[in-house]
Amino acid sequence: MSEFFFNLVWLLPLFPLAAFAIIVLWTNRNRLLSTWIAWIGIGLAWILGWIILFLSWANFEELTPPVHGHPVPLYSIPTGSLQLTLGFQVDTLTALMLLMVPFVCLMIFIYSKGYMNYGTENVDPRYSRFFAYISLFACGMLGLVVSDNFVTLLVFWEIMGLCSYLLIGFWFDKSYPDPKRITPKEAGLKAFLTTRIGDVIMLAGILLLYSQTGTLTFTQVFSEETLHHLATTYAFPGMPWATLIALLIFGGAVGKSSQFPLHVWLPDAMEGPTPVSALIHAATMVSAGVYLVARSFPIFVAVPGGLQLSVVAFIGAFTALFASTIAVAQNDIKRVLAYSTISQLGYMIAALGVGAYVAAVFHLITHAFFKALLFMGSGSVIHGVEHGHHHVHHGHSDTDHSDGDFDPNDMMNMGGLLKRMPRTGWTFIIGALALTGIFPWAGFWSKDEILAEAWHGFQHGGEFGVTMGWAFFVWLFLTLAAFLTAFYTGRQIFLTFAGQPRTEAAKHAPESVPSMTWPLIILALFATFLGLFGTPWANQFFTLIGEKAEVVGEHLPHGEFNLLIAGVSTAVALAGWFLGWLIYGRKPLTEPVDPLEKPLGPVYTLLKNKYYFDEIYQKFIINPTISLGRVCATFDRRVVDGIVNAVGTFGRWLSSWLRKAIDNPIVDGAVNGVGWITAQAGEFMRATQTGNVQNYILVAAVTVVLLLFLFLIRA
Amino acid sequence: MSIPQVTVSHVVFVILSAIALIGALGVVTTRNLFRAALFLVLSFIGVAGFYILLEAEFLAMVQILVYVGAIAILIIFAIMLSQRLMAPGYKASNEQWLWALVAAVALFAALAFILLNVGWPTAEASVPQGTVAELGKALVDPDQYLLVFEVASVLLLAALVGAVVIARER
Amino acid sequence: MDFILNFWVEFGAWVGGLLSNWGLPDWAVNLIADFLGVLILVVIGIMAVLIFTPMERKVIARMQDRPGPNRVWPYGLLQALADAIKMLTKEDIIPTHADRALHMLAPLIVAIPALLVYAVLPWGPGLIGQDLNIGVLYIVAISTIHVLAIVIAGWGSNNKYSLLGAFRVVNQLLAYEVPMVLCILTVVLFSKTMSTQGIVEAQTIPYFVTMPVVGLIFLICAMAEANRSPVDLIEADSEMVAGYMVEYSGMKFAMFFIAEYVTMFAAAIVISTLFLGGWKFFGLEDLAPVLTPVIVFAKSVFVIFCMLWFRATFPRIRFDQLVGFAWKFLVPLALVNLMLGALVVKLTENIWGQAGLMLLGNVIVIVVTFFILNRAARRMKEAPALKRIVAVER
Amino acid sequence: MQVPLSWYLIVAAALFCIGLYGALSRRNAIGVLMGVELMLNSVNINLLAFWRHIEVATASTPAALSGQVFAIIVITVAAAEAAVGLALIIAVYRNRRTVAIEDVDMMKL
Repeated sequence: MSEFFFNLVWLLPLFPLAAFAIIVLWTNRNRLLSTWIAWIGIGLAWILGWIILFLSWANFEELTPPVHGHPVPLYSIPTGSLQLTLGFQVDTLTALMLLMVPFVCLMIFIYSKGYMNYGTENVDPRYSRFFAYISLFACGMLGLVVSDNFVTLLVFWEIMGLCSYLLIGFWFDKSYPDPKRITPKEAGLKAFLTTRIGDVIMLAGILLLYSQTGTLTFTQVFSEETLHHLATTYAFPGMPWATLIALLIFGGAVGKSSQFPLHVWLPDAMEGPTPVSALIHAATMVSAGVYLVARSFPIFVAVPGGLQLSVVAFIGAFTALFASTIAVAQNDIKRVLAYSTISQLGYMIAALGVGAYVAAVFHLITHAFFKALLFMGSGSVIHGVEHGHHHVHHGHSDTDHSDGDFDPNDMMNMGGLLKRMPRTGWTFIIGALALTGIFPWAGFWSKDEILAEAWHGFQHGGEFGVTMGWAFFVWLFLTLAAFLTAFYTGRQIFLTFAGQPRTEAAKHAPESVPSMTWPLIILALFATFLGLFGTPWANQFFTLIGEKAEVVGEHLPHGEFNLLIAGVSTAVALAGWFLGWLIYGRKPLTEPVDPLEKPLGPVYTLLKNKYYFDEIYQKFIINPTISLGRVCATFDRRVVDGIVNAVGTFGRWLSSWLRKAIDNPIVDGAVNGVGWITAQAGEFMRATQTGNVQNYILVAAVTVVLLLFLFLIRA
Repeated sequence: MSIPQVTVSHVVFVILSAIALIGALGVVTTRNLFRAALFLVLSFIGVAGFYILLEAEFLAMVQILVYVGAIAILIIFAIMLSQRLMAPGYKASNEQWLWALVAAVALFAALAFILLNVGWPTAEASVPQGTVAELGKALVDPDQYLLVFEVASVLLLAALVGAVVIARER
Repeated sequence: MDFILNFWVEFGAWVGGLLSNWGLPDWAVNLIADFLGVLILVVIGIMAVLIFTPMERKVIARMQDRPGPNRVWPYGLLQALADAIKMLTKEDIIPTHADRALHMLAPLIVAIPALLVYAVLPWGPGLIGQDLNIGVLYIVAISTIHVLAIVIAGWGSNNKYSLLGAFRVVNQLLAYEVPMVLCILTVVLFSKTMSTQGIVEAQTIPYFVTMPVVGLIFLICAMAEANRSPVDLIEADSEMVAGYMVEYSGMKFAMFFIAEYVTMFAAAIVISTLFLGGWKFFGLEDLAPVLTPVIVFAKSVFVIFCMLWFRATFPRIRFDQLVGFAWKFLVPLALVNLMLGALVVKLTENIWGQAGLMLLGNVIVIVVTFFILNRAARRMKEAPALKRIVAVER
Repeated sequence: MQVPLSWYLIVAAALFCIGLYGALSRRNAIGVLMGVELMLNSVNINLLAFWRHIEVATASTPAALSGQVFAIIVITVAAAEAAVGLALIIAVYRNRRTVAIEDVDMMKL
């Protein structure tokens, strides 16, 4: 039974892929049909995925990663003396991802129908293509989670990168009045290139891994002896292979999960359609980095107390805090969420850094649900405001998304939307509660578990030799981040939904269509109750991936409930909410200007400009690169071309001399002579051209006979 | 070479070869093309007899079916279509027939010389039973002759289409 | 008892024993035995004429509501003898400008294949001229020589009707051989052997029951091969005064005449062997092996009766339609059945399962065929008459 | 007692030479075709003779059938060749009212 379904796991990425192919090749014209095909594709994947989830839940003992799992090998490529076997596998980590990925995808697919204005007069002109792209993306994500080796993982990883590029730049023809604002085209390019940096580093890591272990299949790589070998052989003094490879692979995660310093692409990725932001840049793709680290966790902990864990922990914690500070000063509703996504990912990374493997995955799942909810809610809000805008200004007739200087994403243009769009509003608020970790919403449990782990590490040294200092530092940063998270979330809520509408558009914003609101409601349910599966007392997640997991000999830690930490984090969160209310909620602001601007002053501008990271990169990385390229170009034009041309001229001169001296008299003479002889011979021979086939055959036969006789005489 | 002691098969062989060769000679010598075709049939039947003597009954039947039943009939058909050419005083063979004769005889001499001077093995091994079934299996067995079989089918199809296209009235 | 049970085998053994008791050497015994066998078979073939000419004339006459031959004693049963005498006494003409040799040769050749076929027709278990492992193929191969003979006849007697007849032979008989072979292939698919005995033994259910379409196609083709009316366009008296037989008279004509009936009888036996279960008849063959030849004979008489029935019922078809019928209708149908058979054989090994599936498939085929034919007919009705003819000829 | 292989080969050779002569000396295209058919037949005899006397005797597999299969292929090719050849002849006859080969010499300049 379970065997049967496990062996079908390769179907998971195949369903959306088929949908993609069908839509692109045939049904591109028919919008409704394309929609349904995409839905069916992901729906089948969802059903199969959850069947696999429950089956593997039923017998998780023999399916716990890293070294267990049900392999479904496909084929193997001979590489020199080794066989590079590729295939899929089912283990509980995969199963957990399958709890999240296909379901959220399905929700977002359904949502997209409304968001892309299906059936209205301003339906998106590239509607079908959008569904094709997201189907391909779903294929990538599912393939990533079910692949059993680094190669297929990388392949699907890159497929997702491609889809992200295509989807961010989906409205590639869009342009804004102010030149400084980034257009979707540029955003897509930026995202692609930035993640590419991480991918290259990761590829290097994978190649090193292959060269060291001779295999890339998870179960083999994470086996005792391989890890031991990696931990005890040294790349160069003081740096075991394990550490080096772990760091390189982490580079990939940094790129994909947009951790500091490669975080710059994610906020700009918000230029894409909101379902994409929800799907790729909140729920699934960005969490792929975390999944990667979780998946290759054994390598990270192969060397106890190694450099790599500290790096992971530091980057995670720092990103969490850093991003949340930026989020405070953003006015674009989606950018706020983007930065909060970055910081939440920071949470997960930091959790992995302190060895809280289970907590990280737990938070990954819950976060996927409520962040997708939040993004789709914001999308619904934007949608409503846009419609209101059209309604006010030029009726419903306008179809292009770039109209003048009015920005439907700007929270300053909103306000009082809770009355206008209640379903969206309430679900958004639920998501916000989950995000800020208010009891008993999902976020509370996962975030609290992370904090508890960190604290636990601070008190009696973390597992895998995470030093107390690091652990405390991590805990501190994360707690601060929690505070800020609550603050900017509250700010967002109050700015968007509370008070009075600040613009005509907001006044006339309609509630979105059911196909958009129903997914919100369903996700809200999950955001509320999912956490109950991970309560410290009955932690299904720990049962699934923690209990039986033996990472280099030792069991994974199980952070027990810590009332103090829970209290602290809850208090901090409530404080954040309160502050948000104090500033934005108490007296609803009337003119679109942030009250924080005056008191904070330069700090505010610093935050508003994201610490000038883009500018810094522009100045210190991109411009130098370009100028270096210019220098190379000049060198090329001057020196290299000069040499080439010199050679060329010499060759021309030589050849002309040769022609005069040798070619004309001798060679041509010979050629002509041959031609003349041939002509004469032809004149002579044509007598034999009787055109009568039988003569020819006769000649052939006679020849054969003669040759035969010759042969006989010889022998 | 030593003449082996005579058995029925030897007698049959001699008779068959007589039939085949007489038929062949008739084919190339008769002026009347229609009769030549009939001689051809005779020769074919003789060859089929050889096949039976060689314990390849299936091929013998195919020989009769294809050559006698199809090819010979086709030839006769063609002869009937172009019958005017057998007006009296029509020369059957062209100017080079003498050369052709010389070449053919010389070739035969050479071949016969070679064949008689090679020590051929004489097989006493008996053909396994159920060769026909084996043959049928082998022809559609991917490991054996499936490809050949398919190629032959494609060839036949192409020939069919080609023949129709060429011979069709325009 | 044993003697009764496998009577014919015992009988053969007894004859052999008798001969060898006379002190003949083995080879002589075999020779005589074989000779006797051949003789019996040939005589059976020839006797067919004596039996079936009166039968044909009587049956046709009854169907056309007239008495038919009733003078020659009794009920005109000996009509055949009278005919024979009449023919023997006729003058034997060889037209001038005819190719004498060929003209003489044709009647000799024409009878040979018809008689050769009898060598592989089973009359009962172990009761067969020669149980070739390629019996069916042998039948097909031999019957092609028939065509040759007729062509010779048509060409040899220098006459334009004869020549037309010869043309038609090539056209028609070659056309009808294709679906015939396809049908045989279908049968062989199920019986897994080409030996006639094997096919009979493989038929627990007569194949005509399991695959009626194939049986009918084969029947039609057999009638065309034996050029029986309505598909006797080779010698359509009304169009070309007996075609290739125009110039023949007397004994030579008699040869053709005999050959036709021998062929018909052979065809009937072949049909009863391939499709009606040969010498099997609901276990009767096990009770009384003596009767197996009778069973075969009865079945073939039935088949011949059906042929006569056809003849009395249907009018002659126009020639182009006849050939078109073979190429455009019978061949595709037979092909479909062949595919069907292959599918069924692959699907199940169980005989009854195969039978059921094949029957089902045949029913489906019949239904679909009728549907298609209806549409074609409607289209033709709508098309103007001239176009119709063109369409048929194309 | 088998008929020795060489007998078959010699008869085949004779058949081949006769066919060759026919193909070379006939004026009528159909006659040429018949000669070719004769040659093909002789080839088949060789194939089967070798199959019977050598392949069957010295075969590793229980059923050694290359000879027969090859012969079948030759027969197939012969049939195809006859069909196309006769079609050509008929086409030529229709266009030029002749089937004499030496009249069909458009190749000659």
